[in-house]
Amino acid sequence: MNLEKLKEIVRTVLPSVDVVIGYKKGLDALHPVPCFLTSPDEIDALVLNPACMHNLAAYLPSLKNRAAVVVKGCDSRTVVQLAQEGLIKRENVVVIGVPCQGAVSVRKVLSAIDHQPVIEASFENDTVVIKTKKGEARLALRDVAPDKCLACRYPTPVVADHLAGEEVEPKIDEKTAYQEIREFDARSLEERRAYWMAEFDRCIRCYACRNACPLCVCRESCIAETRDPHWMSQKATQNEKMMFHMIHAIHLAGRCTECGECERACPMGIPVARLKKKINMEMKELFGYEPGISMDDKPPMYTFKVEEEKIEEHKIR
Amino acid sequence: MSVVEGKELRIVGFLCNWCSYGGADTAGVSRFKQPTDLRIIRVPCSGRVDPLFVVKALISGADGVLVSGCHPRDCHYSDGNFYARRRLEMLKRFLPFVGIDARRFHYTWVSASEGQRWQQTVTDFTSLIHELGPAPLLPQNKTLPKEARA
Amino acid sequence: MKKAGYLKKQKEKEFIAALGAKARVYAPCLEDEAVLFKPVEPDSVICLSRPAVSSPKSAIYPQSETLFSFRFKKDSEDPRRTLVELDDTIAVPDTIIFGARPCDARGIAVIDRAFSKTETPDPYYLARRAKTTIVTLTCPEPSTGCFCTRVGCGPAETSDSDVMMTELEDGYLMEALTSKGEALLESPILEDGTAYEAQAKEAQKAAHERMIKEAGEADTTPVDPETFHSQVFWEKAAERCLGCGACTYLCPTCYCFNITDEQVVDKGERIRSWDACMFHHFTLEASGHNPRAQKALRLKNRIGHKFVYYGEKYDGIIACSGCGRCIRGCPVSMEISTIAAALKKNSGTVSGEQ
Amino acid sequence: MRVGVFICHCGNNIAGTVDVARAAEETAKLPHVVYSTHYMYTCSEPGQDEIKQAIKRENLDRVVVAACSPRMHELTFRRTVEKAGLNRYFFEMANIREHVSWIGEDKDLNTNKAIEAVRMAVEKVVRDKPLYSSSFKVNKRVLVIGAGVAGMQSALDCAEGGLDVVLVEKSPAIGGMMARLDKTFPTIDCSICILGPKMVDVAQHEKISLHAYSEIEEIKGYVGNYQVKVRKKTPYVDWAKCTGCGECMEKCPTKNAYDRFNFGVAPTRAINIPFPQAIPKKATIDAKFCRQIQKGKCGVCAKVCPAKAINFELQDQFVTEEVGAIIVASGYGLIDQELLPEYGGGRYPDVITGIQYERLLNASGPTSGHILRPSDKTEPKSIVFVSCAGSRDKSIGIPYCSNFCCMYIAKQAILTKDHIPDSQSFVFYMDIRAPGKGYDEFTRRAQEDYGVKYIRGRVSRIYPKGKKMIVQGADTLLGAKVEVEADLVVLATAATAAPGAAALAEKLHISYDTHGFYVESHPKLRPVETNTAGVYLAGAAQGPKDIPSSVGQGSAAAAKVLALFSRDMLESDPAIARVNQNACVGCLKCAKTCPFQAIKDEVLRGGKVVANVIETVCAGCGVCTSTCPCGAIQLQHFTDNQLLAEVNSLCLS
Repeated sequence: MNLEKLKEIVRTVLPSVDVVIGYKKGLDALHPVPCFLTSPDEIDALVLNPACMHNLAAYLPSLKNRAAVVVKGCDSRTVVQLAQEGLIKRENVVVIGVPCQGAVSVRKVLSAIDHQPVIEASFENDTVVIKTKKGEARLALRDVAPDKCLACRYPTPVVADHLAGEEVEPKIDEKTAYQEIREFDARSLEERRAYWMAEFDRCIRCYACRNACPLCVCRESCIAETRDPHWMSQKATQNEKMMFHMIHAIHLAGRCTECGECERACPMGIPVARLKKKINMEMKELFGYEPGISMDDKPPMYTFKVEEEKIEEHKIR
Repeated sequence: MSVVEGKELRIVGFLCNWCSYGGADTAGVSRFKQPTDLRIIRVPCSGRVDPLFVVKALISGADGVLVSGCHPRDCHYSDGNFYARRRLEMLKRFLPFVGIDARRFHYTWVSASEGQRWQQTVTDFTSLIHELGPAPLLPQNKTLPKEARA
Repeated sequence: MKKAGYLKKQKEKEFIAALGAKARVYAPCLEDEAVLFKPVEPDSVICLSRPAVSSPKSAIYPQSETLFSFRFKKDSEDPRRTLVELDDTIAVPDTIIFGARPCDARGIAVIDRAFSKTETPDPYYLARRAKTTIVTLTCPEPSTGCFCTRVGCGPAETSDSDVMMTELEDGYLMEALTSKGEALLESPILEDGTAYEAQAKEAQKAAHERMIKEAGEADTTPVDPETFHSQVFWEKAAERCLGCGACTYLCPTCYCFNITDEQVVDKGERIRSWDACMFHHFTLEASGHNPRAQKALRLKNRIGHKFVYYGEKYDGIIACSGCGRCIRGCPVSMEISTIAAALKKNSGTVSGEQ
Repeated sequence: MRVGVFICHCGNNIAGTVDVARAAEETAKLPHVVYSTHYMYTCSEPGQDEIKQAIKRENLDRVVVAACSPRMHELTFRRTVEKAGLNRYFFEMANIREHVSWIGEDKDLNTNKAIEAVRMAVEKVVRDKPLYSSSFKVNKRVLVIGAGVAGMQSALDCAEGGLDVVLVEKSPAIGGMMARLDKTFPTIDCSICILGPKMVDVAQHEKISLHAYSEIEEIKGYVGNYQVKVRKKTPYVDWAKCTGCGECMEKCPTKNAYDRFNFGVAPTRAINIPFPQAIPKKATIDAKFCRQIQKGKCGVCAKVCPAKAINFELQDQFVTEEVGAIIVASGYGLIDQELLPEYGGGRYPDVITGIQYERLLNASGPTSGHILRPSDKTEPKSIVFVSCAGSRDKSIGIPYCSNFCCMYIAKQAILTKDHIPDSQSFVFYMDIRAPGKGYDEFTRRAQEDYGVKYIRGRVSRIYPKGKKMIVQGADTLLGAKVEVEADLVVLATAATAAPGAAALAEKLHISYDTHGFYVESHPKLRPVETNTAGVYLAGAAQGPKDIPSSVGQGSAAAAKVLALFSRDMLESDPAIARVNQNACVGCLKCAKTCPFQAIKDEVLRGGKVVANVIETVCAGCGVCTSTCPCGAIQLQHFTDNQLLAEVNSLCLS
């Protein structure tokens, strides 16, 4: 991540686009926020650090104009996936890639500092320095990285018109990427059920996960809210909460680029990204498919093979 | 009126009109006896079966869900069951992740002439579901005020 | 009518259990990393050390409730005639909200007006409200995003609660503010609190000062009408908004709802559930037309409701208690405080935002 | 809403194991249901009248009939409610016969199940929307695939009815299997003598355009408007110039080419005209055997051809034909002897198949009608016919009867006696199936007048011994082992689906059974229709059948097409996908997954892109509906809300 290089790129790109989507300082140093630059005066307000978590590609489908967007490795997959599905036009987007060493989970930071209000935060190489009333805490980036970064295999954007920084080698292989899921799969059925029941129980159906998801493109037509079709009621019961999360996960089957925004957006801290990751793991096993890698791919749920090598007929017992 | 307590469990079947519904008809015409638990929803094609219907049924209290379509290559609409196969396979692998026993969901292919295969499928699936017993219910309204009308 | 008790910290659990024997107790409970207001159960871990993610409003105003249930029955003589059986009994348990913050209590006061000071007072809400006692904790420290003092509330504000509790060295001073509060303090577990009153006063004053230092004094400047009605202002303000309902559902003052009927074959319910003005569906009309089709207009409504419309109806009162939950809970850190401040200037932008 | 429920006894079929009176009583309690009754035979005329009267009397606006399978009578009752003034889609059927009364043994459980089936149907019917067909123009040309006797009959009947016919035949000559037969049972008519004139009619009919040596490459479109791409395979001979003189065949130095027409009874030349009466009488080069094509050396035929018709550079050509209906008469195949190892599996030259024997009998066959053993060209005196060689044999996956073998064996045995008066024929049979007019008399004649020895039993083994073939079997009537010394053995090999039948079915979007035979729409009532509108079946492509049945089906299919084309406009099935443009986000995943390419994008005023269904192309499968994440495209009559209501009625009530 190289802020100066980024500013330089934005300066050259800005005249050719209507808007540049980047990050600026938010309510504190741990909370940078998306910003929409239209004039060179605003360039100096740009920030770039491991707290820049938002997947800015999420804004692309709703933009009518030509835009440049700052993306990390994971976010770049979203650009590919959106273009592949025809939800954006690749030629309308200038992709400014930032190779990424891993981001910071605010939730993990707060947990590490016992939820003290943050007075100041700064970033040094692989350390986050947090000042609170109780003093200074130095946290290793690895310890406060969101789960998605610990399993990241695409730290360098898979697509970029400009690159703000040196390419970063992935630290993880394909096998370990899904380790977390395999471990969860190893739990008993009852345990898994209990786990999700407790997690879903907290859901307030605010749809932050859905709205933060760059690939949830139904927006106003989401079947969690419509009466025609009438898939769900507005009751705040376990049934309905679970149904909503199943809809979200299944609609992302073979499409989720694992940016983790759903999970980060959830105010209740429900690990919803795991659901999608599980399906992704299965998609990879069944169809050798990974979303958001190649522009020419077809999401596996929207195509088929007459002979499916990996699908065997199930026996009832 | 719902399932007959103690005798039946709730099993929902989604059958394509052209093959499996016809297969179930053939089984009927041949008087192939079957357990009575299954209730059949007729759809034009297994490709019409959104995996979410299966989820909806399971979440709403179905003890088992069976989807059956034409054999691969024999789809009346030529490709519908190919899509179904991918989507239902995805679902079958996903269900246990959230703690739903994948055995409670079965998908298969039965042609209009395979009355016997249909009988076997229904008999085996029903007996499996009885072995598994009623599906565990979801806890209702846990966080809500122990509500209004106790 | 003032009465004070002292709750030793080691007796906190015992006290809550005793309350639980009389009523349903809602308290901030630790769930994973999140602190949520929930009905206390024997294994609940109560966490008073930081503000809860969600507000306690759900105790009185649940996320969804059944207003009545119905069942269609046929006249046994004539199947052409359908009869409707209705069950609309309102049965409400006694409820204690334990460990609310003053901003939470203020929130409930805001909702109270909407459901009572109207031509059609809401029996469901009011039944629950009447049976609810609010025990509020003085806020020792401002949290990220807090700005209660700016909107006329404060960390030691007592006006909306039944009991005020203030954390001291090894316990809490519990001061009854209403007769409901007094009844609650009738407990052998509590010691006499008189001796701690001065100390608590001190702590409350300190908390107030810290908040003023952090968030500023009450800002009574009226909203600038020109800015308020500027499309450009709202478009800029809403630019990064994702249009989810986290802000409204976490908000202690938001009370908008939706009513839907759910029916399966012969049985059904009329359900009231939270709704959010940030949702597209909120104002979607049957014709398909939506008067608030853009998120900018929806944001204008949300902020307008809190800082303009509510006051127009209820004596200039601001329908925001400054709890900062919407700021902390927002996936893109939208700051209502900054937008509200910018609204009061005639600059036409939200550049006041950092 | 005012729903009427009609519960059918179906005589005792339903009422025997379902308490229909209780079902009517219970379903009367359902919301929306204002009338519920039970009736002995709801599908009968008085039964249908009862529905019509109830609609008027009770002012019903929706109807549920609980009876047999909707696959049986949905259409019947749709018409009934339509006659009473309701939209025909305001009707649902609950299947309480095939799915309830016939399969469940417990009357209480059955009755409960029947009530639930009605409850589901009521939940669905109250969500039914009125649907209206739209009409479109019909292209009154018909494509007939296969020019065997069935296809030719169809083609001629259609042409006589005034239709333009496109007839496609994959072999170089028309006539199919019948052209290879010597005589026909039970009249011993000369096969080619009765078929030949028909072949000439086909060739000369001004309404029939024939594509011989051609195959179906691709079919697009729908009933009334198909576009068919035909691959005209190259014969390496310019048929426009070829006069059929046969000079090339005479001079062709390759004398060991496989003779497809004669089923390899004797070899033929690399360039050949299949048989003397062939239509079209044109030469075709079998590229596999042609020296010029394989090795680039020869070209004798090109040199000797007086018409200069030979052209080794000729490529396959494609023509697109536009038609409104298709008759599939693609015929059948025969199993390979390899499947019958116990009979030698094709290793013994003197064990031949029925169709090969047919060619030996035929005057224009390779032996000019003399019966000669393939091994030593001597006249056989002892001939054994083995019926069910593969047929009715589950172990090789052919459980069915091949229909015509019993009869042709009797015929061949009779002809054998005519050809070689001092011969003795034996027939091993499982059952003699001779149900047609004059058939049983015919087989008796073989036994009684011609002395053919019929032995009831299966042949277990055939092996050579010296110059003889030993046929071992059991006589199940005597309960003894039998061994016959034969000079020649004729196997009545099982009939199968024609090679490539499945691939053709996929192009046509019609279904086929596990054996590859095409599936008719209803085995009793719609025997020549398929489930794809505008595609009809004729002949053995649907299942093994003899000549009169094939001809009958050919005419039946032609009658269906003529009836279809009697109208200028056709009505489309309105139970197709429809897009809610407000909800559609224009992701077009539906268009990507539609098996029929029936969905295109459309740009609305204001630039919004939405999906748009082409009504006449949509087949109503609903893949789009389960693909669309926001439920914006809904298959009418099977909408999400309808299926959800069914699920809810089962799971939540």
